[in-house]
Order: sequence, then structure tokens, then C-alpha cells
Amino acid sequence: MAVNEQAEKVSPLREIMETREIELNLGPQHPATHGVYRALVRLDGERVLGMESVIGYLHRGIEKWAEYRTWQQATPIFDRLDYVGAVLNCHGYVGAVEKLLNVEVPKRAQYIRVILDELQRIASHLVWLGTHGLDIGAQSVLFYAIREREAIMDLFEAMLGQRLLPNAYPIGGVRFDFPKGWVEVCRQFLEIFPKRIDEYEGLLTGNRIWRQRTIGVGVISAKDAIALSLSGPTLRGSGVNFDVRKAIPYSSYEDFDFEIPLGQNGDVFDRYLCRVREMRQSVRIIKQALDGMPEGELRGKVGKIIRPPAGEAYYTIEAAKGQLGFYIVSDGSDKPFRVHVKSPSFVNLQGIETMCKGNLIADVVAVIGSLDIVLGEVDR
Amino acid sequence: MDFATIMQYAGWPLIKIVILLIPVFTVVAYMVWFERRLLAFFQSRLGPNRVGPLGLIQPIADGLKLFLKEDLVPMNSRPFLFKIAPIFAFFPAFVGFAIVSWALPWVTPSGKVHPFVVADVDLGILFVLALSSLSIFGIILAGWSSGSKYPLFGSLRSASQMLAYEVPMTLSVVAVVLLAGSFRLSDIVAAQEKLGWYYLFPGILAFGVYLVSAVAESNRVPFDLPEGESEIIGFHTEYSGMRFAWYFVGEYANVTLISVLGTTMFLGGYDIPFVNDAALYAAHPELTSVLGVCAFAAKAALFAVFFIWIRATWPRYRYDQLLKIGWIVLLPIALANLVLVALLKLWLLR
Amino acid sequence: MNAAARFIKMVTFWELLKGMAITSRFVAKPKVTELYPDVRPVLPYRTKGRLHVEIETCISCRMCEKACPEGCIKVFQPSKEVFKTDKRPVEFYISQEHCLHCGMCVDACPTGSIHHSQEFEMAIYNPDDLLFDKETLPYDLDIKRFRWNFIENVPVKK
Amino acid sequence: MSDEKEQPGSPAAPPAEQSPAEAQAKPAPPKPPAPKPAVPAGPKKWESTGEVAENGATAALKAKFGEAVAGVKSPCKEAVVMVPKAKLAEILSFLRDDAACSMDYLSDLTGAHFPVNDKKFEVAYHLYSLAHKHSLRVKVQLDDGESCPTATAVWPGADWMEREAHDLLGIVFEGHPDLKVILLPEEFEGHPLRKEFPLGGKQEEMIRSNKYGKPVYLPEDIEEARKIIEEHRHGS
Repeated sequence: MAVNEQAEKVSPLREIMETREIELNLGPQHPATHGVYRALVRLDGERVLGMESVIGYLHRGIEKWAEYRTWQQATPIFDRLDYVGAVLNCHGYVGAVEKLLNVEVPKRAQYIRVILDELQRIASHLVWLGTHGLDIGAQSVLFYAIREREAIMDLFEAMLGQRLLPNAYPIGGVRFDFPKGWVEVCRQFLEIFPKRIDEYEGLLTGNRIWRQRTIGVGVISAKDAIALSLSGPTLRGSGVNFDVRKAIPYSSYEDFDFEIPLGQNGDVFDRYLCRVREMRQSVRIIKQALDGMPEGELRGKVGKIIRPPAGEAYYTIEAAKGQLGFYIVSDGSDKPFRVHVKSPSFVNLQGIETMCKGNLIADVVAVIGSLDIVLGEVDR
Repeated sequence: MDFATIMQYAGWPLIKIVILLIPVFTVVAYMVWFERRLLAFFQSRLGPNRVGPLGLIQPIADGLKLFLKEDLVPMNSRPFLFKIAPIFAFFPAFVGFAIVSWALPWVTPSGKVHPFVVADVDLGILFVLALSSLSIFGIILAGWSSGSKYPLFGSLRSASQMLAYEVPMTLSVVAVVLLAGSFRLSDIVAAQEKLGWYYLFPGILAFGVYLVSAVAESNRVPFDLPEGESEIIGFHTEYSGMRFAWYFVGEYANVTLISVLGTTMFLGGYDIPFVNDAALYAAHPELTSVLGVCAFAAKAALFAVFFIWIRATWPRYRYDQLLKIGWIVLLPIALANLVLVALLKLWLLR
Repeated sequence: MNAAARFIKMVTFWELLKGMAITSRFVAKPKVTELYPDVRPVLPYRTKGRLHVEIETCISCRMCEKACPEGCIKVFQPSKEVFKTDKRPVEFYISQEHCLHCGMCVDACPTGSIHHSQEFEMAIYNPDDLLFDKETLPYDLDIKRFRWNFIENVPVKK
Repeated sequence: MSDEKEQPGSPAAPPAEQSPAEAQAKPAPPKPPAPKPAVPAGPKKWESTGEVAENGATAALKAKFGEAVAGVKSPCKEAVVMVPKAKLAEILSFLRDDAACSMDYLSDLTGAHFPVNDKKFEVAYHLYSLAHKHSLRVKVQLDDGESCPTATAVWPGADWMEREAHDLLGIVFEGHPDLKVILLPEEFEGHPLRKEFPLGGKQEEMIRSNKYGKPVYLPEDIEEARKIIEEHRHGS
């Protein structure tokens, strides 16, 4: 494990005054832990000497649960993994089953999936932005972000019937086409949204307090980030160009022209910038998908009962938090034999110790916010 | 002792105190409502709007709810200190209002002068500064006696924060005292009127320093570290019910007091802008007093709006950065400003 | 020049004031708060609310029961003799308590008898009231009905 | 009345659902290729179907380790290799360091329990190369009670993933710095993702809770079901 040099920096007063370390229990009920995450922090005054993560408070046994359902029945439960990015989870599972079945998803369905995925990514990043801002004390960003997220949730409700956990895709395609007028409302939103991002950035990016709180805090080097298997904006904030949408294209992502924002220093500020810029790229992708929407079928040829061939498949997508992977094992029956979720939040949370060592207790809060963890996904 | 003496030394002050406390309590309670409402407006929301018209009964409902809540005393705490700690946070903020001069004195037809102030102390400002230092005890005691780590962190942060910001604040006040030549608040207002300028302009640096330290003193964003609700929950983590309410009310009383003092020192207090007060006072003394109080309230409300505005906008500083700003930025500025103001006083405003 | 501009911006708190200008923009604008119980939300047609079953068209095929991931639907078929002429179920239970509102049953239904309504206020005092049977499942015909499988284009709110 | 399986109303109903116990004892997949006649009757082994896929990494592995590395069939053309446990650590560090492989990114690490196989556990490493953009799944088979060498020395990110596999499947990773529970409570007994671990509640029947929060199961018989429903209606 890479050790931060700062961790060795102990206050010189300690030797003279014989001070003691404090062990502070951050969580599981703590406003900044974004759920029921618990961190045992060892402190020298306010400086973090080390920390240990305790997770599992929200473990619901989703993987076991899925083994007792048929392949289709298992879809809605994976929405509950990352409950602020439900559509993406659904895409991950459904994509894995399709990969195992060798089903070709129609092009139009793929495009619709891209649009909904990117909308969900924006929604997820908005929740992150609001809560991260609130952690560092900027209140208004939360409400502005939630306001825009509501617009996306309304779009979901009109399209999929539910706002938060819509059970978006069936195996083989998408359920419905856009309702009448949906595309116009979506385009309207896409017009307004970049201006809203400018507002958030006006409140945060240039703000000297925000910069002082985030620049140089929670640094993780590219080498450490790769070694710790971090993914998503947390990895890209350190300057590693790895985005599943580009690296292992799925669902027609190769058709779209977009950039992957990269950071340089791997600190909280870079991760913040990565995500904010990613939202702009998502808008770009949705616009291209709406413009180039092909005609055609919505669902591939999938029977009412699915019996994939015995074997395994590992399918990864770029979820809002990072690389979301589904490792599914089939024994040829109509039920999954084993479903394993590689959840980005779980893996990203490993990096927190490296990031927090040597920083102050207030920085722990900033780092947790910048990792964008959702405990439903961490604990599964 | 005859009745008149008793009235002079005990009766009138008590009546004045009661007359003062009722509006001050109301203002403090509605300060909460005002803050929540305005904050919501900044954030594109409506804020409390269900209890009564425009949510105006909300403070009463909140107070009632807190009053009816169970008073919890944690097992690890020092019960006696834990119980009396809120008093230290609550009283200094209210006592400070005693020296504030609210309007020009009211002269009765019989020729008796009634100043609009409970106690027109010579060293009024020093008295307030001393009191505001006292309120730190409430926080330290709360943190220490709670027997829990989060309140301890909160109170330790608060103590060093108070230390760091008390000094620049005092220095900025000294600049005003230097300009006015008196510690008495009514004298400061009178001096500003005489000068024809509010001290905002000659003392712009002092005003800036006062503003920043006032925000820090009243533990508000961006310096709300003792509470810092998303990192350490604050020195009042373990408090509930009425004892929590005392801290809450004390905090808002503090904000009100700081706004009021800032108004007096930098915005001319009860001086009505763009009007020759002395001439108006000679013609209509009652009208001038009423208008003066209104002007005072309006100016103080400006302060309050500013506090809420920055709360809506800015993130929170970190502990070490806050101390750095206090000692490295504000203190030198306040000292330099003192020299500047002294020179100004010597050459220009003699 | 650049450094000077940056210095001026630093001393005048430029970016902090810019942030304050952004927040002040919203004070006079219309608010986004929805005054829910007073102002009813306009739900789109696809809203997945409480499940409703049209018992008259149901053919008791039990597809919904098989599709349900939570097993919260239970259909009782009539006896063989009756089934030849009358395919309607004898009993139809839905436990809304466990419903995920995922829409799998609606997907599976061959006749479109089971579908979501727009009823979303299901908070009740007695959990038993969330068990719906043949009498309580059919909706009031006044409620605007919607069936996923058959409606292609529906208007969106806004 | 209770026998619904023969009713014409259920056209596409799947064949009789297997209870968890049955599924575990007899997962017998209806595979199109007929099993070898030499295999004696009994529970069939789990085996992947499809064809063996190759990429740069598997080629380099085969060149270095030869026979020890066996390609595994995959229905969706993923590059999968099965390696012996003894050589796992060596192969993993080779995969990371070799220029042709350069598998510097451990995407996922997990296991699966196959109660019918000879070797009951499989651990799968999903590797990805950021430089060459190819991925590979490395699998290793373990017996019940056998431990697996840790990958934390190669990829520190394997730390929590191995703890999770240990927690849920009971696979012991030898040399792991801190192999303790991560998702489950500390006093939890058993490993939930093993096939013999039961899932609470019956899934085939309607579940609802009575007012005490306990699940109530509806039987197939309608009269009994009605009685239970009535009882709970009026009982509350």
C-alpha cells in the first residue's frame, strides 16, 4: 500500500506534551458520510493519522437474491444498487445477460439507452455536486442541482413511468419509444442545462474558499489510483485516461463524438472538475443521439423464458461512479447461477485511506464527497 | 428611600428592560423566520410557508416544539455544567442590547429627557466586547461537559476562533472610537452626524475587518466551524429541547447584536439618511425618534440580509485556513488601519 | 497586466461577489417548490402507480404471478369445468405492500388486464389495507386508464 | 382446483420451479450438446460452453507457461484462462509486468461456488490492460477448504475484493494483510453466497406480512388462502 508522506508528519508538540491520539467514530450516522458509511479515524488533534472503513450496514444480499429469481425477474433489484443512478445499473445487468445470450440489441434501442444513460449520469452527478457542495458548506448548489435533477426525473417519469428506480430496460432492448413531445422537452432541457452548469461553476470553481478547500486535498497519484483499481472520475481526476465508453465501447458509444475530461493532480478539485465537465460531455452525447436517432425495432429477439447457455460473461459499463461490472454465471437454467456486481463505489472507497492520511478532519468530509460513494452500491 | 429614588434606580430601568426585551425577543425569533425564508428565496425555494400566513407562526411553533421536547442529559456528561452552559451563551448576547442607543432622546413636555437606551454606559463598546468574550464560556463548557468527542472538537475550534477574531474586531472598533472620540454609542452616532459622513467611508478598512470578524464571532458561514454541521456536528450535538433552543436563540441574538453595533458604528445608527436630523428634531422630536428607530432597523436589516446572502453563497473555510486569515490577514490590516485612521484624524478630521 | 488583473480581482473579492450575484438572481424569480397537497401534481400517463386489474378481461393465465419478482401477486383459477366457459379468476390478490412497481407483470400480461394506475398515495394506517383482492382491485372507471402495451404516443406534462 | 399446471390458461408457464434444495442438488442444464456417455449418471458438472477465444495476453501466457495455462470455453468470446493454483501468484505478476500483457488494472475479483464440481470453488480475476486495451479473465479452481494465494501484492486494489469473497463465499486468501469481515456483521455465521446457504422466505408463494411484520404464506388451496386472508383482515 502506498503511504502518503504527509502521514509521517506529526505535530512537534506531541513529543513535548505527551498528547494522545483520539479515535473518532465518523458515522454510520453522520451527515457527511452519504449514508451509513462508518470511518474510524485516528486523529492527532485534527490531523488524520489513519483511518479504517467499516461498511456493510446496508448489505441486502442482492447477489444472493438474484439467484432465486429468473433472469428477467432479477432486473428490478439491481436498480437498488446505486439508487441515484438506477438506469445505469439496469443497463449493466441487462447488457451482461444480452452478452451471454448473444442477442443483438436493435440500433434504435441502443440509442435510446444511450440517451437515458447519459441523462441518468447527469442526474447522478447533480446529486453528487449538491451534496459535495453542501459538505463543504455551499448550500445553494444543492438546491440548484436538485432543481435540474427534478427536470430529469420528470423526463424519466414520462418515459419510464418512475422517477427514481424505473426498471428501465427489459432484456433485449427497451420497453417503449419516446412519448409524444418527450424529445422536445428533452431538447429544451439540454438547451438550458449548460447555462445551469455555468451557474454552479460560477458559485464554486472560481471561488477562493472552494479552491482553498479542495486544491491539494485528498491527493492520489495516477500510479496509486491504478493499483487500487479506482475507476470513473476518481481515476480520471488523477489523469488516467480510462473510460469504459471509449475503451470498451458498448451500446453504440463508438458512434458519438465526445471527450473524456482528465485531471492532473488527482485532488478533490480535479475530481470535481472532471465530473462537472463530464456533465457537459453528456449533454453533447445526448444531443448527438437525438439528432442521429435511427428508426427500427425496440426489442431484439428474446423469448419469454430466457435460458442462456452455460457459461460466464463479464460486462462492464461506465456508470456515474465508475466502471460498473456484472459477472454472471449461467448453468443453462432460467435462473442466474451467480451474479457478481463489481460496484465502482465499493472499489473507489478503498482509496480513501491513501487520500485522507495527513489531512485534516474537515478534509475527510471533502474526500468522501469527492469519491461520490453511494452506500447502496458499496454494500449491495 | 422614597418612591422617586426607587423608580430612578430600579423602576425605570426595569420597565425599560421589559420594553426593550419584548421587541428584541420578537426580532430574534423572527430573525430565524426571516433567515429561513430569505435563504429559501436565494435557493429558489419557498421556505416555511405552512404555519400561519406566510409561515409567520413558524417561530412560535418551533419554540413550542422545542419546549415540549425531552431534556436529555448524556450519561458521560458533567450534569451541572452541562445544564448551566446554555445560560452563558444566552445571556451575554441579550445583555449587550442594554447599551445600544436606539433613537434620539425623548423629551417629555415637562422637560424631562428620556434617552432610548437602558444604560448609557460611558464605556459602552468595551462592555459589549467584554460580554462577547464571555459567551465563549457557554461554548467551551458545552463542549467539555458533554462528554463526547464532537462537541469537544466544536468547542476547541470555537475557542481558538474567538481568540483569533476578537483581536482584529477590537482593533477595528478602536479605529471607530478614535474617529468619534468616545466609547459611548450615542456619542459615536452624534459624531457621525456632525461629520456628515458615516464612518463607513473613512473607516472602510475597519468596516471590512469588523464585518469579517463579526461573521466569525457569530459563527456563521463561511466561518461556522464550531457548528460545521457536515463535519463535526457542533458544540451542541448533545443538547436537545429547550437547552438547545437557548443556544439557538443566543446565536441569533448575537447576530442581531452584531448587526446593531455595526449599524451604530459604521452606518450612523439612528441617523436618518439625507435629512438634517438636528433641524427635524427641533421641529418634530417624536417624529424624528420614530423615523430614527425605523432607519436604525432598516440599516440593521441590511446587515442581516448580507449575513444570509453570504450564507446562501459561500462554502465553509477549513479550521487552519480560518486561523490563518484571522492572524495573518486581518490582524495586520486592522493594525495598519489603526495607524491610517490616526493619521486621518490628525490631518483631516480634526 | 494579467497579474495586475488577478490582484485586483483578489482584493475586490471579484469571484465571491460574482457568486453572490448568481444567488441573488433567484430571489425574485418564481420558485420551484411544489405545494403538494394543495396543488396536485400532473402525472404523465406512464406513471407506475398502484396496480389495477380488470377482472372481466382477465383469463387467469397466471403470467403476472410468474413474472412478479417479489411474489406479491396470487391468482386462483376457476375449476376446469368453469374455466372452459368463464376464464375469470376466482380470487386475485395483490399485496401492494411488497410491490416494487417494476411493471414486469404489466409486461407479461397477454390481455392487458393488469396495469398501473396513476394512484400514488398509498400511505395508510393499517397495512392490511394494502392487500387488494378481486373487489378492490378494479379501478374506478372515472380514473383515466392507461395501458402500457397499447399506447404508443402519449402527451408529456409541461 | 388446486392443480393448475395442466390448465390451458398458462401457455408459456415454465416447467415446475425447482426449490432451492433441488436446484442445488440437480442444476442439470438442458444443454443441446449431449454429455459424454462415459460420465456416470448423477449430478452433471458445471462447464462453460462456447469456444475458446484468444488475444495478445493469452498468447503471451501460453508462450511463457505452456501447458499450465488452459484456455476456457466462453459463450460470448471472452478470453478466459484456467491456471493451476500453484502457479497463480507467478502468473498474476507476470501478467502485470510483461510488456505484451501489461495487465495493470484489476477490474474485478470474485468467486463462485459450484457444489456439483470436483473442485467446488472458482476464483475469477478480471484483468484489463490500460495500454493495450485488452481484457482477460484468469480463473483458478479451489477445493473446499483450500486457500488461494492473495493478489494484494500484485494489485493493492484486490484488498477489499478478496475480503468480500472471503466474507460471502468463505474462500481463504493466503497472505492477505487483513482478512476480516467486510460486508457481513462480525458475528455472522456461514457464507451467504454458497449454494447451500438458504435464502429466507419462500419465493414461490405470495408473501405479505401481518401486523407483527411476520410473513404470511398463501397456500395453493383457495379455501385455506381465503381463510388466512380473512383471519388477518379481521385480526387487526
